[in-house]
Amino acid sequence: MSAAIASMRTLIENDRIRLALLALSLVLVALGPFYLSAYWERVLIFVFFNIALASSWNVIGGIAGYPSFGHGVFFGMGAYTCAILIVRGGVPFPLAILGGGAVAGAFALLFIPLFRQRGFYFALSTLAAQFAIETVVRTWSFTRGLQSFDQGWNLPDLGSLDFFYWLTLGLLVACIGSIILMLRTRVGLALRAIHKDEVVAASVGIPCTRYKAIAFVFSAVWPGVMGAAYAPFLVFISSDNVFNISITLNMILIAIFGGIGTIIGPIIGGLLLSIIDRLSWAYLLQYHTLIYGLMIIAVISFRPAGIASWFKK
Amino acid sequence: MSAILEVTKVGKRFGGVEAVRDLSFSVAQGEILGMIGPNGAGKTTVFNLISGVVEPTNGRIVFDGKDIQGKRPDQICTAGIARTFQTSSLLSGMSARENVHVASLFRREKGGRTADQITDQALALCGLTGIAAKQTDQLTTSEQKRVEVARAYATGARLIMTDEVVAGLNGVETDQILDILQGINREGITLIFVEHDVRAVMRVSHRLVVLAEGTLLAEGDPQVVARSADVIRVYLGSRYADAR
Amino acid sequence: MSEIIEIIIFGTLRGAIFALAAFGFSLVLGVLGIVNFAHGVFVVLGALITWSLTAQIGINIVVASLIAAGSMGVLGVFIQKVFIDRVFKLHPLMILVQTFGVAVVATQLAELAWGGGERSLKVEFPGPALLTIGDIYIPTWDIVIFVISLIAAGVLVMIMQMTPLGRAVRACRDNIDSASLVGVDVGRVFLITMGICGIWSGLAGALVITLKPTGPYMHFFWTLDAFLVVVIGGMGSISGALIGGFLYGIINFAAYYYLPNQAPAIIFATLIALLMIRPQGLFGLGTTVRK
Amino acid sequence: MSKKTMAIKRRTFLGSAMGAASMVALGAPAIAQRKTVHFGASLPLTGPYEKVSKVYKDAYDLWTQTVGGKVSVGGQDADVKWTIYDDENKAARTAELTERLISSDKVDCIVGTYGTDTVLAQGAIARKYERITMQAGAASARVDEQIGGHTTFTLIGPSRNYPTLAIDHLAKQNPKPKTMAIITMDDPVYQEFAAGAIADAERHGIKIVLNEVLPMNTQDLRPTVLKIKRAGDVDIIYNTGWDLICIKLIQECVALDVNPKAIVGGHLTTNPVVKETLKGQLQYIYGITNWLPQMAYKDKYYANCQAFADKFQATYNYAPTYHAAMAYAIPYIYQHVIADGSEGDPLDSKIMRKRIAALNNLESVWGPIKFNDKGRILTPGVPVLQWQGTDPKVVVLAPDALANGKDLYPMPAFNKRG
Repeated sequence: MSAAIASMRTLIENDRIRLALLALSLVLVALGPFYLSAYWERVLIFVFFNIALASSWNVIGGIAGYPSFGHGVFFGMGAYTCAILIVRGGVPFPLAILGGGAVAGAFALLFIPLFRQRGFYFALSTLAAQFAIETVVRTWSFTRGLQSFDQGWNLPDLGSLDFFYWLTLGLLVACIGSIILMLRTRVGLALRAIHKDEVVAASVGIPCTRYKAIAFVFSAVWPGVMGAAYAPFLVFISSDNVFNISITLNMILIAIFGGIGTIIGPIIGGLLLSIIDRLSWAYLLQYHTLIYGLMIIAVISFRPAGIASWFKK
Repeated sequence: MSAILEVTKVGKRFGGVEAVRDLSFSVAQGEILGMIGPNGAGKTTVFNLISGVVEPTNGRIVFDGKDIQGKRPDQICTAGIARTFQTSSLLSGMSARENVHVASLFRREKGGRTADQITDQALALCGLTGIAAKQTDQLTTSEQKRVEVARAYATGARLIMTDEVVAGLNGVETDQILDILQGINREGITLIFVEHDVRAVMRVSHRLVVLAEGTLLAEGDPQVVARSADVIRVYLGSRYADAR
Repeated sequence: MSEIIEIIIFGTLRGAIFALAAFGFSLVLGVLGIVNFAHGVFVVLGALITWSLTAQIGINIVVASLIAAGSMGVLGVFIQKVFIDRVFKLHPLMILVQTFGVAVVATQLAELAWGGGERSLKVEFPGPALLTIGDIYIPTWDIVIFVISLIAAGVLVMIMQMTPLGRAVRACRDNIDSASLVGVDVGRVFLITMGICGIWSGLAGALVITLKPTGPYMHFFWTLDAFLVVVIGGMGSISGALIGGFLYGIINFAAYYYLPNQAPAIIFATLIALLMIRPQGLFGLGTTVRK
Repeated sequence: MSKKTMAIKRRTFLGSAMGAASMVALGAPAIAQRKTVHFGASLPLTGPYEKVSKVYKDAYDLWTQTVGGKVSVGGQDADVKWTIYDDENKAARTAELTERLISSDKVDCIVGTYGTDTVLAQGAIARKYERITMQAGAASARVDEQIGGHTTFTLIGPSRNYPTLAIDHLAKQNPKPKTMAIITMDDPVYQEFAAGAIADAERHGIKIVLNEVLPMNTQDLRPTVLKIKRAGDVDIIYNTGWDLICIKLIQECVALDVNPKAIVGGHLTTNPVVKETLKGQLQYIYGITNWLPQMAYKDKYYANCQAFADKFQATYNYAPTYHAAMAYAIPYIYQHVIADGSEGDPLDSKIMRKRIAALNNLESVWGPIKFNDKGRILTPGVPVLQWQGTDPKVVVLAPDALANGKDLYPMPAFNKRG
């Protein structure tokens, strides 16, 4: 087993092979609608959403070291923005997607004062912010729905399953691509420095607040965009299903499960959790949530660096 | 020579404890100022105050004619003050080169050079070119200290403050790092040099400042200051001072 | 005017139980420097065990409450020893996610044992059901619970002040490094702290189930409530948590009285504001330890 | 009709596939070759709705047992097969599972899930495939507007109509109630319920002194009851919320000695947990219910509702709530419409849709089945009941046809009872 992993590791470490593998798997995935059943297509779309969300969270939570527990709020905001723009404003879908990202990014700016907190306090402040914002969205007549009692929005059918498959895959690739590009600029080094030691980072001239803000807005815009794509995909959205705290927790769990602070981590985590979720656990019936909890505990207690660390030295 | 840094009546209180009290001193352009004092004298706090890590409770700090008290550490760094840390502050998970590169990347005035060129020059200056690719946890103490100096240098600072940069080094290593510092000073960069090792201080300092209990005890020519009774009392106890 | 007085009285009565549930949270945050997402599990399981012992086996409620509280103490020690101890030096995020996992598992086990629904326990208390002060009616049972909470707080303060054990815990709270330098067994103090946390939170649960229906899924509310109390009152201090509990009780009651539908927004916005303005809490100890 | 919590909802995983051994999809369309009728559903089997989901699942199962595992499809006998997944009350998961039921499992008849969000999500998928679903869990008018009639048929009456009979009945009491306070949970179903109650009350000249809208995860009802107490004379307190809200409301009324002439506990007072918790305090409390074993409905297999209830009790060892009768009725209706093969494949969605829409008071233990053009069942008023006696028992008060007792009105003060 370990020999197999070792040989796999050497394979993966060769850059050219790595690129070829990546391109091949991307083509295979992109051709999915031609050989997948509708069910598996839908499953994969959810996997794309999950990976994109976890990757975005990873920028602020994993790379900059600020564990946001309120990140689901940007997803919800993107979904609501898209729904409101389309239903109330008749805005075309592509613009609504941009709108979702823009609104989420703008709201992220409001979170900047919270960066005075660290660790637990930052986590719980952002969690509190999520609950507070969710309550406002839920109760404000402009956002809660078209009619006075409505709690949520219905969108028109905007495309087939295949359309959403390619749309989310495209957004996912764009999301991860933009993260890789961003991390190759000095932003990446700044965030890593901030994560390791903020005092030192500041002392070598990094304006920490500005870079944390950049990272946070960046990691909020993508969930906003994904939320905006999610709304017409699900057709009916409500605060219960797009502002749910489980969305935030999923981002975190997937990132940790795969390997926090790495690019590949959320991808591995998203795929692996979905596979475990849908295949093996189908046989565990009512104990699946229990097993799920046990697995979280096990990974954190024994492999805090995540599954990705198995493939490293 | 004109003063590049002037500290005037600066105080800092932590809760009920007065770590620094009414401290005034100045540093001339181009000099190496030695700063000594027993444990708890407030040397590191002075560094933290100047570099903006903590904000003074009262007083003024003027660098290059501009008030810098209350400014953020990154603003002060950009203004031209860099420092090293007492305990190794290298960013783990990064190579030696990356640690230096962070500083050159965020340097405002690059003088027409690229960040890579600045990094390479700083590494060369500190004799680190050969080990630039090493991870920080694989470096020896001496190498770690030099990376810290190289990083401070790479920020383009006109004033570098080193905090116990020779602590824990053997004689050869100490000489090496003192040579590097003197080389940096010859480029016109002012240094504040905090050290426990009095011999090292005496060797490089142009002028000496002695702190005790958060306040200024003595100031002046190293040879003179070191013989002052007050300083000896603080360092060695009153018995030695009286005996002289 | 009497409206405000009533809100203050009922808010304070509710606050006592919030405080009781938060003492342990406050201690753990002060001593170990961690936020335990599974904290509410102590309260909920304490409540359900008390219910089982009383309603199903027929044990006297006082004894049942003590057994429940004690078993939560054991659970606290267990969680510390087996889980938290492994990771607590890592990033706070890991503790949050790990204890979240513990909460999921505990809730699932509780649902297997008690089902997903709510249980409650009615206590027949001799004497009048209501006390009257002017035109204000106060349920006698609420006052009993208020007094028990105060006694529980008092006992905890005495343990902290008078016993060597309490002194060791306080030493760790004030400065872990110096405590270990003077020979305090820090690992043991952590275990004891989690044990105390479990006992007092479990006792809170035993009281809660006599006030309102309680189900396994409610643990998360109790964790959040405890955090709010500690943010208001300041961590690490028992008296701070007590006053924090009263204030939170009043804020909570007033929010649900005046603007019920916006209450969560008001409460959480207050929390954020407090964290920004006075992170050490209104009555916190001088220092704040941040991980 | 759902209670919802803010409790962290756990991630969902595939639930149980129940029923017979797995079936290989049959390629040929000919009716004569159909050996199995495959029913598919998702339910929130784990999480806060676990209990009510169990009732649904048991009721589906009871139907299967009742028909002996076989139904007639266009005159041919076919085995009944069920696939039920756990959607944990999550819209996204429900959508995914519905896609699976339709495209992979190839079910013939889709049975609705429970809860407005999930029913809407399921409807969106079914609509895409031009399939129909029949559901018993979402009383909100939003379902009718979006997917009613063409995609979804709903067996539960609109929540708007829940309070009508109860308020008509209370308005006739002596002394006549003049004021009412309403507790509304902030969700479309309960808002519609409350709007109905307000309109009905105003029709009778009853003044609404307070309409308190509460967040779905409200933990403490004392602030609300204190507000009712301070609102002055309140003759009726009307709870539109679920069983737990009813319990807390009554506990707080006892605690603060709030004594209106009547308290209406809502549509779930007959859930066993209410009586288990409140015991004697439940005496004099009014309730409404969509279904009772006392009702005089029948179907092919059960001569009356009591017989159905007895069979359910005997099989699963607990008394059925209205959910049981409603859930049982869903496969029963499908069974009725697929029996006839005269117009082609009776399992074709178009044929099923046409036949279900055309049902004209089909007899069932859930009552006569007839849908309006939005796919919503047409129901008579929701019966009114009161808990009476020191070991409280349900007494039906309205409509007259079902009544088996008289009101105890006004309610005596809580602290003046023995």
